[in-house]
Amino acid sequence: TSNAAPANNAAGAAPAGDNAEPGKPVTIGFSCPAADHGWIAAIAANAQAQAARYPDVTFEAVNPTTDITQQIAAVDTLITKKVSALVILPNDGSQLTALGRKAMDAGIPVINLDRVFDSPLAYRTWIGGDNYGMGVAAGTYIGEQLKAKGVSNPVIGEIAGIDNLPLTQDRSRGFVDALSSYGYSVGPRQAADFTAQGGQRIAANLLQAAPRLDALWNHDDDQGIGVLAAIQQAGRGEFLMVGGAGSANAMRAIKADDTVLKATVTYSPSMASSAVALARLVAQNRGMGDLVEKEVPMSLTLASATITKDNVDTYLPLGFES
Amino acid sequence: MSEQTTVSAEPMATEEPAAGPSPWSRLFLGGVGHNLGLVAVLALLAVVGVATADTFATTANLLTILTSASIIGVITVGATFVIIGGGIDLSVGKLMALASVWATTVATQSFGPWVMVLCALAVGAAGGLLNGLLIAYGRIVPFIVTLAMLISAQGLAERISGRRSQIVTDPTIAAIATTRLLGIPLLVYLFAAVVAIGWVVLNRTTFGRRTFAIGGNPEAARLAGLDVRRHTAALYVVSGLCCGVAAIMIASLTTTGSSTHGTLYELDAIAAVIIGGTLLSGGRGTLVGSILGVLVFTTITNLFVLNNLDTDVQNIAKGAIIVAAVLVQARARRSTP
Amino acid sequence: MSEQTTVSAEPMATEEPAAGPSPWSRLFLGGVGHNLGLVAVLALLAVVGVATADTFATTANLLTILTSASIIGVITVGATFVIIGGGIDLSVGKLMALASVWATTVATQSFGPWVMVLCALAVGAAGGLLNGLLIAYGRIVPFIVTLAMLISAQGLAERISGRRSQIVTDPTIAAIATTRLLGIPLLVYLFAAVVAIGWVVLNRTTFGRRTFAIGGNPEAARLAGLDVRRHTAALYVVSGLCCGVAAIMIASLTTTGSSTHGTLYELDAIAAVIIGGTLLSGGRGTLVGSILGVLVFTTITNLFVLNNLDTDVQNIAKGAIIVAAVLVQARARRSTP
Amino acid sequence: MTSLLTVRGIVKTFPGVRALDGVDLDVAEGEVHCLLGQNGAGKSTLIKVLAGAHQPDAGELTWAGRPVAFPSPHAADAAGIATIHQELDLVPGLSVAENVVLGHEPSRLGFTRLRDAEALTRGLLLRLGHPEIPPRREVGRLSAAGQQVVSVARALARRARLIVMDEPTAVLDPNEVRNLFRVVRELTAEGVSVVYISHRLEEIREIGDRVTVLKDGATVARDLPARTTPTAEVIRLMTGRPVEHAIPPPSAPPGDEVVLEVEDLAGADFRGVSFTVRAGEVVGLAGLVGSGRSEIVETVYGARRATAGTVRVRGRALRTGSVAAAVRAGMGLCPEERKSQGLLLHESVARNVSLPALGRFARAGFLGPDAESGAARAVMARLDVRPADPSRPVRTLSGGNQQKVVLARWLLHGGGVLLLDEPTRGVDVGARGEIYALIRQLAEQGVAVVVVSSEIPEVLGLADTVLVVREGRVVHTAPAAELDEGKVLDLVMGAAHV
Ligand SMILES: Nc1ncnc2c1ncn2[C@@H]1O[C@H](COP(=O)(O)OP(=O)(O)OP(=O)(O)O)[C@@H](O)[C@H]1O
Ligand SMILES: Nc1ncnc2c1ncn2[C@@H]1O[C@H](COP(=O)(O)OP(=O)(O)OP(=O)(O)O)[C@@H](O)[C@H]1O
Ligand SMILES: [Mg+2]
Ligand SMILES: [Mg+2]
Repeated sequence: TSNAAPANNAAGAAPAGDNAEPGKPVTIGFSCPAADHGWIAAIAANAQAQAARYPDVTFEAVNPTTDITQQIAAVDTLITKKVSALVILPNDGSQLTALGRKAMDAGIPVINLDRVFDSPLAYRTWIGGDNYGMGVAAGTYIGEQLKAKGVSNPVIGEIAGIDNLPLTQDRSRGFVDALSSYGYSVGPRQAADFTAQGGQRIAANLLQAAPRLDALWNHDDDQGIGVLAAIQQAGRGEFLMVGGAGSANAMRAIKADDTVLKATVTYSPSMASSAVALARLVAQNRGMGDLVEKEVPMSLTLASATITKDNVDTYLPLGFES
Repeated sequence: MSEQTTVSAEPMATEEPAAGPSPWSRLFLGGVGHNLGLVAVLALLAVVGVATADTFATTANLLTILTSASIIGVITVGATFVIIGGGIDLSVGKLMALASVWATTVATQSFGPWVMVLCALAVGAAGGLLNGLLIAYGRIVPFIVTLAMLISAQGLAERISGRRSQIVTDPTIAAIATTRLLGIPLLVYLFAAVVAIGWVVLNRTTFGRRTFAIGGNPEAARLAGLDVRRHTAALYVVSGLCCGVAAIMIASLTTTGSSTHGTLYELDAIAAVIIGGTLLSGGRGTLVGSILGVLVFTTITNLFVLNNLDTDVQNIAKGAIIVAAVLVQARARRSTP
Repeated sequence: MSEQTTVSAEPMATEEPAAGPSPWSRLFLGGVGHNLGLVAVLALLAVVGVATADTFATTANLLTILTSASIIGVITVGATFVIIGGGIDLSVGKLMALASVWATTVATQSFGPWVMVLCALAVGAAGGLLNGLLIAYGRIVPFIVTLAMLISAQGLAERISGRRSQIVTDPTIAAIATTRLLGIPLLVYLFAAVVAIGWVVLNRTTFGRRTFAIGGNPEAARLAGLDVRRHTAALYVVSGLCCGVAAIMIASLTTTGSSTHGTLYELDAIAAVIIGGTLLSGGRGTLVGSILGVLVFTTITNLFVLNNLDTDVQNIAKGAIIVAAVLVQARARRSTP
Repeated sequence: MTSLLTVRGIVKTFPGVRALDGVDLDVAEGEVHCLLGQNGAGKSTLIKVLAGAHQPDAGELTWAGRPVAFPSPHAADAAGIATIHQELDLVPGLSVAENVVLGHEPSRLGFTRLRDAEALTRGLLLRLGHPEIPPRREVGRLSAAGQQVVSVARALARRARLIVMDEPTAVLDPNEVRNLFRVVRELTAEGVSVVYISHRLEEIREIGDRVTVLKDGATVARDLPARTTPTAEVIRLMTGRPVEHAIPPPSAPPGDEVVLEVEDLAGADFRGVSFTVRAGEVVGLAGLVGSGRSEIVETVYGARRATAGTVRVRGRALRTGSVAAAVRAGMGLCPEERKSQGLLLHESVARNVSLPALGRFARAGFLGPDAESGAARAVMARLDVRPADPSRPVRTLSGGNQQKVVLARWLLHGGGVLLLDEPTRGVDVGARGEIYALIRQLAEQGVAVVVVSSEIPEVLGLADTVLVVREGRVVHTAPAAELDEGKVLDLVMGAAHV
């Protein structure tokens, strides 16, 4: 399986309450995209680590891939093996919908992680982050800060991730909506590619496009390393920057408070731990302990938190390494 | 090493007949015969598969391999024509993506499956034609033209799709990937049909024969009265058409049209063609070899999945296996006359 | 057109002197002269830049363009050697990534900046050497060998880095990207130095001139007593070394070593070399052209960002601009003697 | 005479071919030793062994009294053997000077000293009578003859004790041949030995001292005196049979029907070319190398764009710049550069022969397996292409047979106009006679033939009408019967001839 050694910062919780009791043994199949990014690496590591906490769970992770046809083939093998439940983070939700449907039809509950399938028939429960909310959080933070400084007509830049992904568009939409409630709008907006190299390249050029900036939101802390490098190389510092996702690096920088990065809005890979926990409950026909309902809910949207210098210590353990 | 250097520059041979019973079977065997090395590599991979994964030799898994091979396989058929004809086509993956997006817009889907198929084919052919015209009549090197087409097709596909995966709602198209005849997925039949047509055209028609001539010595072909430019342009249309067919197949398999389809297919297709024994400089090659090349790649991936290897280990191993496969293949070539 | 028809099959000319004062200035002017088309394209892009973005013509922006060009530029220098020598190197981007990862592991960084630089150069050279040996002595086509290297290097880089970006903590390496001399970033000087060395080696040394010979007619080169194999292997080492230099540069620029660096650099580098007038079949080309090709690509990206274009529109336009640039360039070539 | 090089029992096999099968050769110091043999006899293979480019399977070499082996071209070069190979062995993208010094670049610390190289080259070119070739010119831009001169210069630059020349005069005109021979005489006077290969027997007689004859990869006669051995005897040794190598005279006068009309044609380097060819007539184009003859026929054929003028076949004007149109109208061209312009070297003979007529063997575009091999076999038999196997790859055929394959192509296509550019270049005496006979035969069947040749006797012997081309202009047109060799030579040289 991917990242055999559980990462030391793997988010998650030991089972507690009723649900801590071992239930009937279940096998949980897991599939996610191949990691070329700290966030996804953390997803795989967290899922693995969470499963290891349950004595009644056998964890079957298929090898991660970036090729959609490969992921289809891999998940197919899990369906053929008749695992008790599936946790799937698809490369592309739409493209795996048919397969999710097939698993559900075969009686295997599917926990759809993060990138959502097109049809509710294709999953039992969806758990994921709130991309729109992330944009809102970033926009709100920037709005508050600029308002407090009393800036009028601020130049607000945005460096998105891969523009081709729906999640990028959701984030941008939330950002625009939140800013507009302060009467602000987005100035220069460019997309990078979730890599440090792309972040550096786009940021270097974007800083030329905007000789003066008041704020910059960078969607992703991994590419943020490159963005910060470019900012430093250009010798700029007149603006404040907000990150995204919540990497340990970004949190350390926020804590040190020696760069333009003043906050980051989370999109935590801890969701993978929760997804495995949910898969176990669903497979064992249990509900969520603190809820009244006897079943696990249909959908869980995680809130995006804004991490600043003030609360960074609480979140540092959940930060993922780039 | 010695004196062989003089001739070693030509490591490959065409489907040129050795000597055998009927001319038809001769030619077919010729295709396989010159690829004995690749067949050996495939056999070796199969042995490794059986040894390491109990599910490898199941019918279901073999069909999975064939289905995985089908889309890149169809594209490779077109790539084989282009490369034998002395060109190169980097745009295949994104032309397929563009065709898949165009064929699955809400507007197109409202006209039903036939229009979707026609749309995909038309987009593929039009992209190929533009490639072909710029190369043959604009006299720009194929590498640049098709790279530019790759980039532009990607952009256009993003534009049309609004960067979202477009869902295939048409039940007929969606059914292509799920239908089986005699237990074999329809996609595999489609793949086989494209290969068969490609083989006949390449080996049994004047068009195919002229493709070899133009790739082998364009000046001699021109002086023999062939319309080299028109033919060159036509080769890129063939490649584009294959992308159109592949677009329908991938739309059905993934139930989406998306600008993210087909990324890096160009390198995979070219690699399969070359491993299959076609000269990158044109003039010589076999379609059978290219298809074997595709199967080698797909089988490697399948083996990795069955053995649940990490991506990083997969990649390290894949590079080594490719080099080893080509070495085996070259050795086999040299030892057969 | 005139009598040139005889030679018009060869669209490119080397840095062959027209007629001029000293051989040095002759050669250099030759390089630019034959690339007048590209210079015109750059000028055109600059005009568009000034017209559409007020910040385009600032020193800071021009330096940004040069800095962006520096890394892919260094890689393109190596690629030019390989392509003029009749080969191709698809592994450049991922060899750079591997070198950047290796040079920035905690262990390597603990030895200080010189060891990091040495490590990057050694990894690059070793990868290049392996490429070269397999191609020259294993007689496998370069496309396959370097594609396999691309895949394996990617895997190894992922393995070593654990798929995480490794932060550069060494202050000396980190300072490379932030240091300026006379207002110009050190990276630009590095780029200029590599180009200058490459130019001298290619045009003024026996090694360089033999590279042309081996790419232009390997059999003739062999008959002239050159050790074609050793030289071919050496060309890939040169390319690997350039990747090593680029690895240090990108580690400094992004403050990380990462397996995600350099994705698709191989296509960018080859495209720049070809746009710059080097024949993909080898034997003819200019380094100046390749560098102009890199600058065209970097300037296009800069223009897009300054004008805040969407990615999809960027892509559509980029493809069209590339084709247009090559057409302008070809026209200019044909009209100058 | 002391022996410089002794070759004994050399055997060399290629997959499926025994190219050398026991060759003996003795070369003395300061002599011109001629190597004769039919196409495919193994001459080039032998000299590649001497040059270290091929390793023999068996046999011994003795060099200056000591047994040697040449494991690489570098070793032969170091021993003092320089070779001018048959296929042009230059690098087109490098300058003349760089080609001349390739492998021996004057250099300091790895830096080439270009000025030294250029000075050396200038001296050598002057010695070869070609001071007009600039040392900095890119070799690819030189004419074939110019490139041949550079090859010779390169061999001279080595200061070798033995220079091997494989058909150096194939692309040279008489004037340049004379220049080359002068240099060869200077060399031998200095004690340098020369191994000389040519299919032009009169050259052997002029320059050679002794002759060794190869047949089917083996030495059949050694050390014959070059000047006194009767030509017929040499030919009998080479071919194993007596061969009529004279050009057969026409048996009937040409018809009256005008098949090809060229009117006021102009191209990049020629102007005002007009001529007509009647059915059964052979028109010859004589001229110096580079005078523009190839360009004229290629323009007539549509392979180059004409800047003015018309070409009519049987009264119908052809679309300019379209080879396809010319081929449809029944024209065929055997181009000057057989390998690069005429043949698909890796394809079978049948596929080469059928190329222009392919459509004829197809039904709705579909070809049966080996559809055309029967027809190909028939034309091959008519031309006596050996071996008579249509499935053999063309590259394994000898030069003369390759030329016949190109002819066979147009025979099969069967048009009324045939353009032949240097049809006997590099072709041995035996095959040469057969090609002459074939041209005659075609003419008698009513084909209009245009022949370009640098060998004046050939033009005079074959043609009914001769056009003399100089610097892109037709300077004289006359029936062949009214001309003789000296007169034509004067005409082609023009004022330049003193
Ligand atoms: N590299 C090779 N591979 C296979 N066969 C070869 C090779 N080189 C030469 N031969 C064959 O060896 C034989 C001798 O060829 P060679 O070129 O030595 O003849 P030649 O006497 O030089 O003829 P010509 O007068 O036409 O130049 C021919 O049958 C030829 O086809
Ligand atoms: N020394 C030279 N340098 C450059 N170009 C030359 C030279 N000699 C001839 N040419 C070119 O060759 C063309 C004429 O050659 P062409 O081949 O038509 O003549 P030819 O009489 O057939 O001679 P050949 O026997 O070489 O074919 C002209 O376009 C001329 O520019
Ligand atoms: Mg020969
Ligand atoms: Mg000529």
